[in-house]
Amino acid sequence: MFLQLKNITKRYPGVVALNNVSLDIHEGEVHALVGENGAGKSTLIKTCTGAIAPNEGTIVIKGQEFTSLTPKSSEQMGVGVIYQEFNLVDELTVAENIFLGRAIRKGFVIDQKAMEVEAAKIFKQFDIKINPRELVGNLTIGYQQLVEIAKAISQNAKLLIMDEPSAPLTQTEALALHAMVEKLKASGVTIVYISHRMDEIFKLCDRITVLRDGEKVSTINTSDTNLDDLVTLMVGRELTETYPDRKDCISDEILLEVNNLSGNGVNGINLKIRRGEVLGLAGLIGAGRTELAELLFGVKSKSGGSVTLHGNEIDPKLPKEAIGYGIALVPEDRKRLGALLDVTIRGNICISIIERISKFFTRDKKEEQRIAVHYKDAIRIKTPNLEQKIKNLSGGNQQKVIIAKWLATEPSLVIFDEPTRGIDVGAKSEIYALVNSLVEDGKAVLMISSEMEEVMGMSDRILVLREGRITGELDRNDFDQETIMGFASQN
Amino acid sequence: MDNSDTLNGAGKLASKYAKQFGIYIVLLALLVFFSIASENFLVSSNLLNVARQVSMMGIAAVGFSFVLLLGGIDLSVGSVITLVNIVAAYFMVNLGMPPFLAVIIALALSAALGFSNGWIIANINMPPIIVTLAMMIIIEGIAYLISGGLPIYGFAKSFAVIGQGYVGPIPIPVIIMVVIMGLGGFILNKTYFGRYFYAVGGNEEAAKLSGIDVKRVKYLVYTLSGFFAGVAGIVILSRTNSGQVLSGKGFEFDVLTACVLGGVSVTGGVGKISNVLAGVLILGVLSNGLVLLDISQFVQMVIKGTVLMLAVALDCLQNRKES
Amino acid sequence: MDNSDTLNGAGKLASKYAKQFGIYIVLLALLVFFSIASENFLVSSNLLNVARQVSMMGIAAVGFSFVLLLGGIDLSVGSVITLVNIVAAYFMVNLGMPPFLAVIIALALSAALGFSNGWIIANINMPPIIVTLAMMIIIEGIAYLISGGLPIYGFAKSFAVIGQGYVGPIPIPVIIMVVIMGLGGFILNKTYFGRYFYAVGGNEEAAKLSGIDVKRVKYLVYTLSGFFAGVAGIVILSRTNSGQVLSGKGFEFDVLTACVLGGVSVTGGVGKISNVLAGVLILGVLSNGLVLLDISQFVQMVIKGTVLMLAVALDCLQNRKES
Amino acid sequence: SGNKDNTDAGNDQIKIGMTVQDLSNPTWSGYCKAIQTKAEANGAKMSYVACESNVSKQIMQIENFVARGVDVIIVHPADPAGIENACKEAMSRGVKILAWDDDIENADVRWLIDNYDLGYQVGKEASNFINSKHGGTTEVAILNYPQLPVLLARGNGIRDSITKYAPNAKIIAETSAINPDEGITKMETIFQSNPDVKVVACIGGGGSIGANEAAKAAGKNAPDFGVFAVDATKPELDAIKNGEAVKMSMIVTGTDEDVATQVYGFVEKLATGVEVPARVYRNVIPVTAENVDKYYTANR
Ligand SMILES: Nc1ncnc2c1ncn2[C@@H]1O[C@H](COP(=O)(O)OP(=O)(O)OP(=O)(O)O)[C@@H](O)[C@H]1O
Ligand SMILES: Nc1ncnc2c1ncn2[C@@H]1O[C@H](COP(=O)(O)OP(=O)(O)OP(=O)(O)O)[C@@H](O)[C@H]1O
Ligand SMILES: [Mg+2]
Ligand SMILES: [Mg+2]
Repeated sequence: MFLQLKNITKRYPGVVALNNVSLDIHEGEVHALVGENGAGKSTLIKTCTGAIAPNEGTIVIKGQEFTSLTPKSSEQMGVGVIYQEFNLVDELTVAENIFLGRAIRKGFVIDQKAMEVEAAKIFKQFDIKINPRELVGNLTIGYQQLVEIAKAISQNAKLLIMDEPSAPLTQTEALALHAMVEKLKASGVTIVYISHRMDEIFKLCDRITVLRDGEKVSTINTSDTNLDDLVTLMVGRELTETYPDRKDCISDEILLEVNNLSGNGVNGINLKIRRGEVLGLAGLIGAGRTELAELLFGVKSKSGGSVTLHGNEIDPKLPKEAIGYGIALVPEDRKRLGALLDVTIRGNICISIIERISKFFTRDKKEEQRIAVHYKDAIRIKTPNLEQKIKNLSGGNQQKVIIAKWLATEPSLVIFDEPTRGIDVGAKSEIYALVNSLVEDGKAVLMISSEMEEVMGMSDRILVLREGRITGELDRNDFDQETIMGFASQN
Repeated sequence: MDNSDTLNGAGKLASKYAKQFGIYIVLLALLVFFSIASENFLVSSNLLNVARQVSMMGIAAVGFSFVLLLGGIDLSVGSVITLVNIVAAYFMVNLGMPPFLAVIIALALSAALGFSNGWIIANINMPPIIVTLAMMIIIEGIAYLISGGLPIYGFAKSFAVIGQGYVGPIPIPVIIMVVIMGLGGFILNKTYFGRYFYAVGGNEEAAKLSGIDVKRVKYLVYTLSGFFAGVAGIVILSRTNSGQVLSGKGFEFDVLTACVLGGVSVTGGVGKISNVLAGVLILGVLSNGLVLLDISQFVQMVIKGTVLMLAVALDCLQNRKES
Repeated sequence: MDNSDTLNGAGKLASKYAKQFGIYIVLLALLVFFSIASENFLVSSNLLNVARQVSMMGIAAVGFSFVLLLGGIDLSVGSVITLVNIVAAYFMVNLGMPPFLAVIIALALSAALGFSNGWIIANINMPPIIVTLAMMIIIEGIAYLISGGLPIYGFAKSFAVIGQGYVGPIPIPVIIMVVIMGLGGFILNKTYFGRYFYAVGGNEEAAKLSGIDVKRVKYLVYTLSGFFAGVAGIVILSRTNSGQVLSGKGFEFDVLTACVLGGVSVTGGVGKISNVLAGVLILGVLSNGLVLLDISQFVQMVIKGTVLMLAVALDCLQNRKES
Repeated sequence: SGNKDNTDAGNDQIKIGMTVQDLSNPTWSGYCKAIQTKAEANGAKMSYVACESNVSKQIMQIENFVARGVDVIIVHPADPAGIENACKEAMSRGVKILAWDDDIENADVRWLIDNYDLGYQVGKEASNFINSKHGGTTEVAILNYPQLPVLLARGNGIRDSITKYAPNAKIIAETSAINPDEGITKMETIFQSNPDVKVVACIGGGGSIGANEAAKAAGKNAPDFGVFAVDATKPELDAIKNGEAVKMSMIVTGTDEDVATQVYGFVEKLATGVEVPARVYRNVIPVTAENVDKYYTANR
């Protein structure tokens, strides 16, 4: 037994994040932690690393009992961790980040060279191409995640905790990560693995612990369960199919036409979306999908080509103008780009329309309230109170609030950029249902996703991007993972 | 979860009230203390005095708290006051302009200076503290250049009304302050662009993607800050009846202190005008009360610094407990 | 991808050099300009003068840039200088202490004041600008209380050496500055805790979770800021031979300006000492050169403000292009 | 005036409030302290504040003194025109006003000094030195402070008088210096451009002390090098005594005690309703090596 949690309770003002949770982690196993958004997974592992102190309960590591751990002491006990939020310092080099807090030094003086050499060794071991002297801020998200992993490995951790390590990764990068996990396991490292991606849970993990609303539901052997049962344990009810059916609602009317669009890292893009259609955009990270969305939404300006909406050529210079044309963008980074965390749910839902519904600059609060209530009910945002700040909601509900904000603008084209990243299975299927109802309503949807299953499950048609260009187009009947990967990574 | 949320709601509410009233409790405590300690304090003429004394700060604090809400700062407030003083005085005295016209021009100038701050901050992406510091130095230099360092005085009698007149027993500067604070509260709570201040201050990137023209919000906020500073400058000019190169010196720190005492966060996104008023009044009451008690000016400095430190510390500790 | 990364790397490198030298190019341009415009400028004794005049600012700028790296600010720097002036003078003159002891005590005091700033900022979680503003007001009050506003002077002859002496042709303050800047550079680049400044300034949460004692880093940085301000205060005292309540007034803004000119970001995480030196020198050369050219004081203000604005704007535009 | 229903023993005690421009200036902190000492010795109560040359602040201080119920306010105006109304209001509430240095309308006594004339006297002394030591031709630097109106006038007086009485002297620099540090910095720079400068005339003691230190450091501490100034602060007197560069500093009225005696005399008369002249002019005395011992006993 490597790690034992005994009766852990963690309370935040008004929330019991963990309620009397006990858990054993066996030496050498890969142990999955699953549950809905807000179930308490991250909180639980933070108590193991000393990032937060539980209100009650004890933690036993290798037989040694702790009531108050610190990040330092857990590290000394051989616990390494990759947190859900990035914990890198952009301003420091890769090597310095890997050795942050444990710099190789002589007296007060650090030894940069030695750290670079050590870092290079780790990268070599796992076949990663990163320059240890590069500043972390200059790396893409995928590479940053690899640095995080290298950082945890460099501690020679006996227990490695990974909180949604694959969330920011594309399929290929995720596969590399899986290989790494298996290598580590083979070398005797114990692993706790948190993920919302069910496929990797079943692929990698020996045992699974399910949390729901801060309580442990059960711990089971992977071999004793299947997807449906696990999902039922997680959400506490039976879930109908993941990708709900939708009526065939594609009309002949072309809503958006893009001709030879260039700029912001994309080149010569041609595409058409019809009313009632879900067009999927697949590709690896860095393929230029978000960049394309930014051009359409007026975040960045184009350098050439044209965009036609409803038959009129448009050239939005600001998101504000794009919204005016009836375009909406649900951005990929919810916390950084989507939510006004300190503002209420109502405020968030109404922020894009308050100007429109104001009279003589003065807000119409009744109307704001009506709209907020309407969308809360329509897409079932789980909150007793619209005056809650959005930061107090779970990830899935935050995402719904942001979608509600866009629905309130009554758009004709909705762009979803990684709409279900870090969102639990239950909330996922609700968001899919929402996408369906949008297209059934005669709107068009452009859906960017790095989850292969998701693009294939939801799209009527898929465009594949690579290095800023469209490299392939597939109709629903031709959808095939291999083909798409081929387009995305061909040379 | 529903249950805990309600609990949460109730706890938040209580804590919200404590927070909302916290600053008023400090103010009340000061009022009670000085009323007991000095017989000259709780006299209507003295209280009106205090109100008049703080009114300039109160006027400028409205624009300043907008800037803080946006996560910025405006160190040029004091120098704008100075320049408005000098320019309005110059126009009235040296160019013989009627007061009304001189005031309009000076206010337009102050708004333009504020706009310049906003423009540079929004377009060059420079840190507000640097932009407004540089602006402060430049504006001060210009004020000295225009006036040659000499006071400019000898205005029409009518001009003195703004700063020295009364409506009934109420000094006109106090009325101006109340109107502008009301306007500030209205902008923040009732207009859509007031909401934008919070949104941009809370998360600029998200605000932009939500369809807010962030640059325009910045132009507006810094323009308002300049403009309200200009109004304060005109009141000061009329009150002192003489254009002075030092009239605004250091004013920005008094205003910053008042806003922060009033619970406006210097990191943006949090604050409300009604509490800023309390912050302004605390500073005024302290200044007045300590003089009434005959506390030496040096000790006064120590006390004021300590009150600022303690009041904000209290606020921070409370916030920390809350989250 | 590898390919574009390399390209990216090369571009970065070029731009990095441009940035690194940018500030030196400004400095060089000023040097060339003043050398041509005034025959008295490019004279070794004048250049040594400039070096001596900026040395106090340079000394204080080391601690100040640490604070900025951490994402903080230290408005109390000027007041610490003032208090160190008054206290050291008081100990030497009124208590008859030997200079050496008085200096040690005054420096310990300055470090203690810096530590207090750090402690409050780290533990109460108050915004640095408020903590150090309140501290500034309090310290100034105390300096007035000790001295009654009167200058204190009449030190032992030996004390004058620190500020007025020479080693060969080099003024001692310049040597002190060079040593402290060297020390600052060493701390930032070579020591593990120096790297912590960047880590905490860049991402405090990450630093904390990596086992860095963030509070201790804050204590250290603010203590160093106080201490170096104290050293600057001692040099000023020895140079003027008289303890004055105004000796540090407004100094923090000169130091802030120097650091920012030297490319230290006010939002934390970015900056290096060698460029701060250039920033300090630019300010010194400007002050000296403009006087040599007999430019009026008022025009000087406008020029200085404009240089600050333009230099930082350039830096920001360059950064923006880069990203 | 004030609230006389006070049950304290000293209910007839005279209460005085004094507001000056700047207490960081030793001249003013010296005067204030001396007057306070004098007042307390006579059983009166006196408190003083500085407005940092900011009129609005001074108006506020006057209002607050009135609210406190003082009998007499001594005001050293940040700006004469600016405080008229506040003084008028104070007088209408029965408070007496003593205006220091400025001839304002709303005051009971005006204790006057003509800053232009004061500067003029400094210039005259400097000119005498130029004429006797340098045959009327040398280079002269003026350390002024145009940022403050009164000092601007003083600086102008210095310049005009040197131009008149030493017409062949060359004024090679006019630059501002209010405190010793600025004085040193500016003089160092001037020594660079004009190493032959022999005379420095300053609007105040801060600049002159700085110039003195700079001259010492530059090895120019000779009998033919002269610094002339106003204020007669102790460091200046020290320098005069020790035969350093400072050769003369103007003292107004006399020592701090002299000032306090005169001022408190007016205050007592005002408070007790005794007639005082509306305008009193102060005399200016140059302090040089000859008479320095007489003033050296001053407490600052
Ligand atoms: N610092 C905090 N203050 C208040 N509440 C918190 C805090 N951190 C977490 N919570 C709450 O505790 C609960 C558990 O959160 P946690 O982050 O552990 O969920 P999770 O299972 O990791 O969810 P996800 O899958 O979205 O990452 C949530 O209700 C969350 O809102
Ligand atoms: N559109 C918005 N943008 C930013 N913040 C908002 C927005 N709407 C609401 N909020 C936040 O929600 C809180 C309450 O908002 P709002 O003022 O609309 O509510 P209210 O109940 O009508 O209150 P009041 O009567 O004080 O205006 C505010 O303090 C603000 O922080
Ligand atoms: Mg989590
Ligand atoms: Mg993307």
